[in-house]
Amino acid sequence: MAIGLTHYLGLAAAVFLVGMVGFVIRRNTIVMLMCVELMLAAANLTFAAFSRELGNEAGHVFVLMNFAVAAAEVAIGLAILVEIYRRRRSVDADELTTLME
Amino acid sequence: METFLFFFGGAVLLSGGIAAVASRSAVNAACWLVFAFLGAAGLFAALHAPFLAVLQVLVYAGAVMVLFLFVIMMLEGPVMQGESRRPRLWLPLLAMAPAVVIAVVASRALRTAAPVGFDTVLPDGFGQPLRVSWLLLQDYVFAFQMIAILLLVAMVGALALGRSERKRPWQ
Amino acid sequence: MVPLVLEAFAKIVFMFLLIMGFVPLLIWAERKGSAFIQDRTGPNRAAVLGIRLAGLVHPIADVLKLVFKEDVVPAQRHRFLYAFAPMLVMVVAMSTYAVIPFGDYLEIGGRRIPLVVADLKVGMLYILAIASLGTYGVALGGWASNSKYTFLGAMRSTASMISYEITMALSLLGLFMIFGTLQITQIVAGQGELIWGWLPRWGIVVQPVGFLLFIAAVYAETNRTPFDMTERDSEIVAGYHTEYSSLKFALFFMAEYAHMVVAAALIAALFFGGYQIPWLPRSLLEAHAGMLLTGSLAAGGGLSLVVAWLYFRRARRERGWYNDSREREPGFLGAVAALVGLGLLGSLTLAPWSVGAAGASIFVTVAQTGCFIAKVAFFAWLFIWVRWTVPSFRYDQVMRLGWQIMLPVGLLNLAATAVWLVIAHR
Amino acid sequence: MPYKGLPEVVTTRRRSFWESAYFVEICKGLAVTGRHLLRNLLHTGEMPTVQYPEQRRDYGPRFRGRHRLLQREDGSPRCVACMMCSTVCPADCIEIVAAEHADPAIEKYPASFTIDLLRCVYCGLCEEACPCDAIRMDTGIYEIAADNRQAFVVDKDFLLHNDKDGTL
Repeated sequence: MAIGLTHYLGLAAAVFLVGMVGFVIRRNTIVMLMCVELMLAAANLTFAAFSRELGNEAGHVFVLMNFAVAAAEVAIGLAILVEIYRRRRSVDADELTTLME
Repeated sequence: METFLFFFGGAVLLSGGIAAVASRSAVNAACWLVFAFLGAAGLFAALHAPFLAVLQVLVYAGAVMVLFLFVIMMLEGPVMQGESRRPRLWLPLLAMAPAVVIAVVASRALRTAAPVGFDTVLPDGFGQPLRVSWLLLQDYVFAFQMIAILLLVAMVGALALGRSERKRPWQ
Repeated sequence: MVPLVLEAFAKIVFMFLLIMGFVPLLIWAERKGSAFIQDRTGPNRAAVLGIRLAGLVHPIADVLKLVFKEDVVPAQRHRFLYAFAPMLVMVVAMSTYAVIPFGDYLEIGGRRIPLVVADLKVGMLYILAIASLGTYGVALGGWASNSKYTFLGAMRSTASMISYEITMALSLLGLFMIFGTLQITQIVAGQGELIWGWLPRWGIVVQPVGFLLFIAAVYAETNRTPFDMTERDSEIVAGYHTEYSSLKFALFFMAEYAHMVVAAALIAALFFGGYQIPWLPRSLLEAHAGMLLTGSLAAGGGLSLVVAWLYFRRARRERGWYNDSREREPGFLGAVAALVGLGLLGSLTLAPWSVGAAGASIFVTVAQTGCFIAKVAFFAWLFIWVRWTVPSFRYDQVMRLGWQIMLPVGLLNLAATAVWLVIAHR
Repeated sequence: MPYKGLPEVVTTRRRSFWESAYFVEICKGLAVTGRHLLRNLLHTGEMPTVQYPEQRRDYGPRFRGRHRLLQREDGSPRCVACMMCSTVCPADCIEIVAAEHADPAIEKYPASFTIDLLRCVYCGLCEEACPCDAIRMDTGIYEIAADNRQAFVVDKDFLLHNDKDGTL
């Protein structure tokens, strides 16, 4: 069985979906951040798959950019979470609703 | 070999992702996500991107998830506990809508475009660090610089956020 | 295909045996060496039929003890991760070995076998990636035990890992720039050259600052003194493996030493020329294989006979010291040394000065692998030596050293290397 | 900050650059330990460690080991059950039951004389208190072992013939 671009795109879509569902249903903000990582991984997969299809490494460069963006996002996101936890003693998304009121 | 890597890595990535989303405790979720990212590294290897595969392990599994684990442990402590309440169950239904759309599109795409393997003949050394770095430092050097600035800003921001007002005892 | 698989299998088995053979030796060296450094005698009791081998029998006794010990587990543990963590530590410690070459190549029957398990083009990054996974076993094991001490060990381990991995990568980047490749085999091959005709182009010669940074980072990654804050007895009992006992503890314990062997092999391969024998390149070794083989056989045989004579003298001197089976030991060792010496000298009759091409290749491989093992042994010993010399850092000192000193120095070193390369290649 | 009125006694010398660079100092330390290692490797016999069960340290004649009761010429204990030792004993480990002696020249004799070796602190006060030099701690036995606590309570017969090794 030959594995082509379509398979990779389908897999990436599934992974993205898993990440999205997780982001929506989970309450723990840290886990929600992890789900964002999962979605980014799915995006990376499509980049690499297209790169393979086109025979051009530009996609790899974008994946590298994505790595850096993900790292920066995690660093900032987790720093914010730690700060929130220090003040509120909780990282539950349902309890962080001050802006709603 | 590539077929095997696709199925193996795909299974690992998908199952790891699902397990990460479904697991109750955050540490479990982090562990499953590491597992998933190792699968993603396998997929990159299957896509002739060894540089990306190694960097995936190095950056995601090695640095990002360690950071996650560190913060989870710091916040939740050594006590095992899941989320206090059950996840919001009506939301998956909402999430199903895009799922259905994606599934329909994917199935249509799978049916119309007969799945053939990649037929591009790859140049020698495709995806090796040498070629990627030429591209990165010549064609995309502006983006490269931007990324550097982004990382610098992120570092400064994280430091500013992480600074505590309390004095450390040894200071 | 089949010979390829066999080759790979043989190389993997060789590497595995090499590490697993080093582990008990290192445990012995740690105990005996620390004793000698502190003017003590060290282990000398465990004996098999009176043969003690200066305490080398003790690791066997230790293993037996650990195998038969009760496996005490904390009740409120995370069941899977608690059992999984020791395995993970061991796996990570062993898998770095795949990319470290232990010899150049072996030529048998027209087949050229590269003496490395997996010659990855991204070998250096692979090392960094595997090293970055190393923290999981420690962190998860400490967390899963659900105890304050193990938890503190786990937190310290993750913190130090995050801090020192950057330094490790930076220190290796300089090397990577100079040799222009990420492939470990090519880096090692590049270190066989000579600068100005007499100075080996070893990593430590071209990257002295990188070497210092790397060795410090590696000590931090293997949790050895002076960076042993994950398992410091005086603060957090035994750190991350406080709650482990019997074979799981043994796995952690062995993994620490396996990690040391790997780190020593990395230092040897990246900064000390790996399997390269200084001033004796492959061509020279191959050309004079017969002569060198004869010479080394004769020297080895003579040396063994001298050792045998020393042992026999000691056996006579020590008669009546113990009045039990231990008195056989010097005599036994002397007999073994004498047999080895006679065997080596006897093999001279087989005309080793006229080895064929295959024989020369094998001789070169044995010599280079032996050189590599000797370097690994020295750096593994250096770990032990440093541990019993240097007091360990406080936690905040470790963090400050990592972020405020080693990171800037690493960046400066990188910039300096880049500038130097540009100037040198103009 | 030093306290007011007190001179500052702790002065920290400024470290030179090479000292704070640490690596040179580590090498010096390695030289020190390496010297010890080499010396001990080359002269194994000069190690101060006592190989205990085979070699034994020589103790002085005043070393206080396990107790013994001295005998008269006829083999009976010299003890006259005056209770001095059990009175003076800080650990209260000596228990004597006195009985009338058949010989009118001797007032009493110990019908039973037990010492709880686990409670004894080997202070030697009983030796000094004894008016007739009946108890001594000069056996030199200090390795006392048994597998139950009761065995450590030794009686008169044991103490009169206390020349065995450590096992009780």
